[in-house]
Amino acid sequence: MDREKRNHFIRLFVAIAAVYGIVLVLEMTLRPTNMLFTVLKKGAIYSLVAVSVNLLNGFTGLFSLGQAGFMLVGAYTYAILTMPVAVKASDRVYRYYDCIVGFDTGVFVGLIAAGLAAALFAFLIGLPVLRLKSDYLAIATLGFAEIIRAVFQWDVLGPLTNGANLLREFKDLSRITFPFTDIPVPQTFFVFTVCGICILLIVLLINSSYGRAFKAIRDDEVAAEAMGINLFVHKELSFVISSFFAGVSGALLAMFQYTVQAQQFRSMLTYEILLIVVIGGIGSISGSCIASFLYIALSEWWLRGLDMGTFLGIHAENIFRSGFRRLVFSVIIMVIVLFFSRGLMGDKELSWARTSAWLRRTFRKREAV
Amino acid sequence: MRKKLLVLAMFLLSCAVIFAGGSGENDSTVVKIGIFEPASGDNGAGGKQETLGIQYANALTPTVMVGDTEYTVELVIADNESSNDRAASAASTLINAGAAVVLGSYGSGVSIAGSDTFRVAGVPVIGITCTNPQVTEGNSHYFRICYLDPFQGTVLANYAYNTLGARKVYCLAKLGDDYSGGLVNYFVQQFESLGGTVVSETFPEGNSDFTSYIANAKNSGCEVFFSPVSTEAAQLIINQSASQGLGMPILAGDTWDSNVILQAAHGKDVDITVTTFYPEGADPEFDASFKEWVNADSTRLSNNGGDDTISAVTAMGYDAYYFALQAISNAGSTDSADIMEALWTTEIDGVTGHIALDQVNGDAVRNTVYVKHANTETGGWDALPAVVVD
Amino acid sequence: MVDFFHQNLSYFLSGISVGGQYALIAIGYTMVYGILRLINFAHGDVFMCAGLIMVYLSASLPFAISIPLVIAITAVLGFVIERVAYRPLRSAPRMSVMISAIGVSYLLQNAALYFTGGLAKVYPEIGFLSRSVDIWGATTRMVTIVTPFVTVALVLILTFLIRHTKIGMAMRAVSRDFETSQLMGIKINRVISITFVIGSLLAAVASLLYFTNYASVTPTSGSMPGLKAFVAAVFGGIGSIPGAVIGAFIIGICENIIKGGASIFGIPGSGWTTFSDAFTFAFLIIVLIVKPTGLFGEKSVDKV
Amino acid sequence: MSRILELDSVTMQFGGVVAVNDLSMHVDEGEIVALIGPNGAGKTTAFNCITGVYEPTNGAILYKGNAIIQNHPSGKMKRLYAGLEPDKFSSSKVLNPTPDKITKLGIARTFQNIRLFRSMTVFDNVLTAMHMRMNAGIFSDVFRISHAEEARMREETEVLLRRQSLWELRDELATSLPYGKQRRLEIARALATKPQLLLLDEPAAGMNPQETQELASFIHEIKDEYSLTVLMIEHHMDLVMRISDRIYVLDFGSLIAEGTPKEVQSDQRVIDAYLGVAENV
Repeated sequence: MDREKRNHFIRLFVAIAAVYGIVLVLEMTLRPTNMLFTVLKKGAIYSLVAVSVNLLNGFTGLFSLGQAGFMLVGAYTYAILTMPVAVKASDRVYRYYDCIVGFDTGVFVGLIAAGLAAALFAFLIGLPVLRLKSDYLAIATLGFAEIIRAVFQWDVLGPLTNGANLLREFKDLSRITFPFTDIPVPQTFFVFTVCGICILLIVLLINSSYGRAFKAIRDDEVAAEAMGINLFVHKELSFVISSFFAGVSGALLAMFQYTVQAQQFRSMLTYEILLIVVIGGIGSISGSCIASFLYIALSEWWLRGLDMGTFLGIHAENIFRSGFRRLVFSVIIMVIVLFFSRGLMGDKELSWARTSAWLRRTFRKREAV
Repeated sequence: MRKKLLVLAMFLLSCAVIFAGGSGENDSTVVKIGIFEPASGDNGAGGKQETLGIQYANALTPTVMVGDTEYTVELVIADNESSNDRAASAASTLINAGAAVVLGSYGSGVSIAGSDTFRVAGVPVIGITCTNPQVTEGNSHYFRICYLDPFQGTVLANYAYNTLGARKVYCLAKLGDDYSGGLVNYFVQQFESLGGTVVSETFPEGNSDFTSYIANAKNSGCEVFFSPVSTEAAQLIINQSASQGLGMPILAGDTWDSNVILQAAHGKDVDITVTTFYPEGADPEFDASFKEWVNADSTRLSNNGGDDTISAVTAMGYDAYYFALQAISNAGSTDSADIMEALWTTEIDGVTGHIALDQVNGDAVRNTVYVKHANTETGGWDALPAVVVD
Repeated sequence: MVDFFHQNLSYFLSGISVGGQYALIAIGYTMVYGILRLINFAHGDVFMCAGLIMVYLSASLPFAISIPLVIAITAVLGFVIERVAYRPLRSAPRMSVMISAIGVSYLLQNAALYFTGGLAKVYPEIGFLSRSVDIWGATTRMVTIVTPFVTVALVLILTFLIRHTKIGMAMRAVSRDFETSQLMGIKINRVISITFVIGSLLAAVASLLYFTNYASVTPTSGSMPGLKAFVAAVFGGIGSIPGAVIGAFIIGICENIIKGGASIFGIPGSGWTTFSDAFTFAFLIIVLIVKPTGLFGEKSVDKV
Repeated sequence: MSRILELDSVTMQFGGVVAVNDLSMHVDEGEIVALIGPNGAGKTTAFNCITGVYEPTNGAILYKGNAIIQNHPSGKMKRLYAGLEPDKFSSSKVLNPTPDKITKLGIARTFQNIRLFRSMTVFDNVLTAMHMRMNAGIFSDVFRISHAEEARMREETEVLLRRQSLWELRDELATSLPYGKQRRLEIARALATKPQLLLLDEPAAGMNPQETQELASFIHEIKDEYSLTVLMIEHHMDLVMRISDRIYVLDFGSLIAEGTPKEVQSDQRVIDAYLGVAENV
């Protein structure tokens, strides 16, 4: 039993180390403008937010549609905090940066502050909202996300949020260096590290006693309550923690895009993430990760040709014109939703045993044929 | 079983795409020019017209001499969907496709949003009609061949105050849109310094009910309605102000110089004046041959908004293409860094006038703003005297 | 008071008119939710599609043919969506169905994006409705005046149908208790299909009124009205038709009053209009917290 | 013997339906008390009032002499059922704790229609019920600082499962167990919260005579082993008569009889109202 467990951990560790190794090697060898890195970076960021949604929707059974709002809070907090004082103070025409925050922080402080700010918002929003049930909770959180967006676009807060305009020149991915040096941190590796740590924390949480309490609430609220689990406290915990990581991923998204604007965090973003979670399988962490990489790769990379006239070597400008990619993409999504309604992974996790069993089965079948 | 099929399909697709993408890239006598323009969303109409200008120029001059070698110019188009959050990924698509220099974009917001992606990759970009100062300010890779909003805003404010005689103006911008927000801002600065007052409002994304804004303008006793917004919103504003009897002139910037506006205003009781980069008729030769080219193909015609009116952005796109070619041949290389270097000193005489860049931010030195008035009977533009500022 | 009303008449007029249009959309949401407990996210996009279909049809057909045709096609669209995207998931968890609804919404928007080439389409002018009229000093379109009457008339007809016909009875039974009514021999699938058809019919009528007023159709035209109508449905107590209608009118009017805030109340600042959408949600959240079942919703007790 | 639970004029009203009407009863420490009555008599509603699932319209519930649920006779609905002695509720405070707080006091329950955690194994079902008494915050739990606490909980779960002879089934999905085992697991899960008062809602429902037999001795065993007091709702008359010390009979929400099994059996009202009805069904 114990040996099996230890082997399992060793395998897991090796697999994860291998992934990071490959990322590092790719980053050293390939051109940095390669589309692969865009996909990897954005995929990792989406993995984090998908896993945080999964914690809430999949493991605690709270149907929340507010993730975009918390990402926004995180992104803005990060951008405002890490924007160099010189930029904030610069005398630019047309209301760019007369920022009232008179200091700037490093990347890590910024990331953590982003998470904390989102968590604080979640805490306050959770107080009234988490007493609502299923659909009503979904609508109320969706509404709060929209309200957050409006508040951040509000003119009066302009000195803090730059009104509804873009924020830029904060410490984005191209500006991070190793502490005390000028050596830039490999971008993809950095994103992978931050997301990896965050996801690891979520996994630890899910497998802890609190995680079991969350699952109990998902399975049966009445029974959970009768077993002494305080519904409100645990729901609020899950909500706040999930939002913390949504905030961090929002900050990472801002770093990745170089610029950030409240407009982007519409409910469509939440839907997108929810789709990823469902495609990966509700209640499966590895499913969410795999699905977000696939999702990003498909929408940003593999299907791009559909928009640009040539796809898989076929050239047809009249069919493959702007918008076709998204049409095909949404058809793929519908097919997955309808025919694979349990997602890629169901509620199972990717594991060595399962993969090898799957491979064995596949090969045996092939041999038989 | 289903799942296996799915996994297999994904795998095949990914392989196919990766290999397809990898082949045919390294043709040594091809130089790629990226087109970073919206083909959908708010600014889709304008982006398509700008792209048409570039494509037309490319059809006329598909090659460029670099040193002694003749290179074929290949256009790579990525749709930034008029959306700031899609801009970065459209930009990386262009970079990944190997564009040596990029043209675009229509709309300042997407240009600013995509700018850093190009900066990191070291690819120079030539802004065609993005007028917000932020696009080029403080960087060395973004250039621009049009005038700027402080200039345009000042001209518009002077026009409203002096020519139209207005003392109170209603300004409407889109929330979070750098173009309209910026232009309104400069307009207000100048108008107030002239002694006028303004009522300024913004409308949120996805809004299509402008009746209340129009009522606000009427109720607050304004004399001019200034709304330099996207053509998408412009159609709605024209329509609703006609039916609500706005009763005051509408003033707008370069985005409104589009046949979309003409079509919306046709036969309606509205008074629209816009400033622009190029008036149709300024270069009859260009006009005639472009019209012929557009009419030859139904897709082009529909991309131009269904008729052969020439928008200023088309002419600007046309000039931008030649400006880029000039820079490439000046650089004597197809390398992005060399082109970036050469751009600072590139000059051409285009259909929209002489184009040379200042040495501060890489903005065009322009001193002429053309003014047009929509003729609601004929559905065309009437040129008003151009404003030249020294 | 009269003076105040007179001065700001145009805000109220557009509020009432947009409220009526929201109401017609909201009915579709509320009926579907009442029966399937599904937030049909695609409903707003069905509304948008109706607008686009009208644009394309009216290009070649006279209004006398194209208008009924639009309504019919939209009804078919609603029927097909239910058949293809929701029925196979009848026994799946509710979240899957909701995701499917989001997927359909995404699909319709992207299809519209592809076929329109991403550009706004100009909605045809329907002679009588597009005419400008003067009412008590405020100039507006005929459609603004017509909308509330059309809405009320349709709601009355619908209420009659639900009260007094066999299918209406079946609908009420199904919304009360899904499983039991199935046992009682009600053909659930037929009832659901008819619900979707009715919802889409009303959405098509709403699109005629709405787009005549605002004149242009884009792929995302449906999402905001859809969301607002949905809020109206929740506000009125989801499942209740009069609730949805009253909620829609309240939201329509409030929204326009806020947009006119600076002028109506003399409060300066451009920040107001930023909140015209957010207000709708703030309003909704307050209602949800104070009275979670909305104005006319029925309270349900969890069985333990 | 001290009072462990006392219900004082508890009334529960849903709209116009009075599910429990002015119910007063008590349970002494160490007793096994049964609550019987025909279907819809309000027994489960009474349970839900005690465990805080419902907020009683009126009345008070005392645990070990302290009021845990108490409704002051004010407000629209409550005035109606203030009973004859509104002065009895002297305190102006309204106590209405959530079910988890009641469980923490030491009252655990099972459910009529078994409510196990569907997605969890047998082992995890019981382990989850230990969460309430866990002695660690979320940080030390997530970062595994408190792994000793986790180990203790696992150990206790093992003991409990072995005792219920469910240990062999520990890795099975809870809902895949046969019916009788599920009932047993539900009791084990309730015991994991370390209760002093155990409320059993129809523990023998759906069991055959032999299983019922086993259940009777099982209840006795756990009662002694964990020094419990048991209050149960049951329909199996022979089980009720055999193990309970006292019986309360409810009909249409009102108490119609109470006493030892013998007394109740011979009570004419019970025979009329309850047994008579039961036979007809």
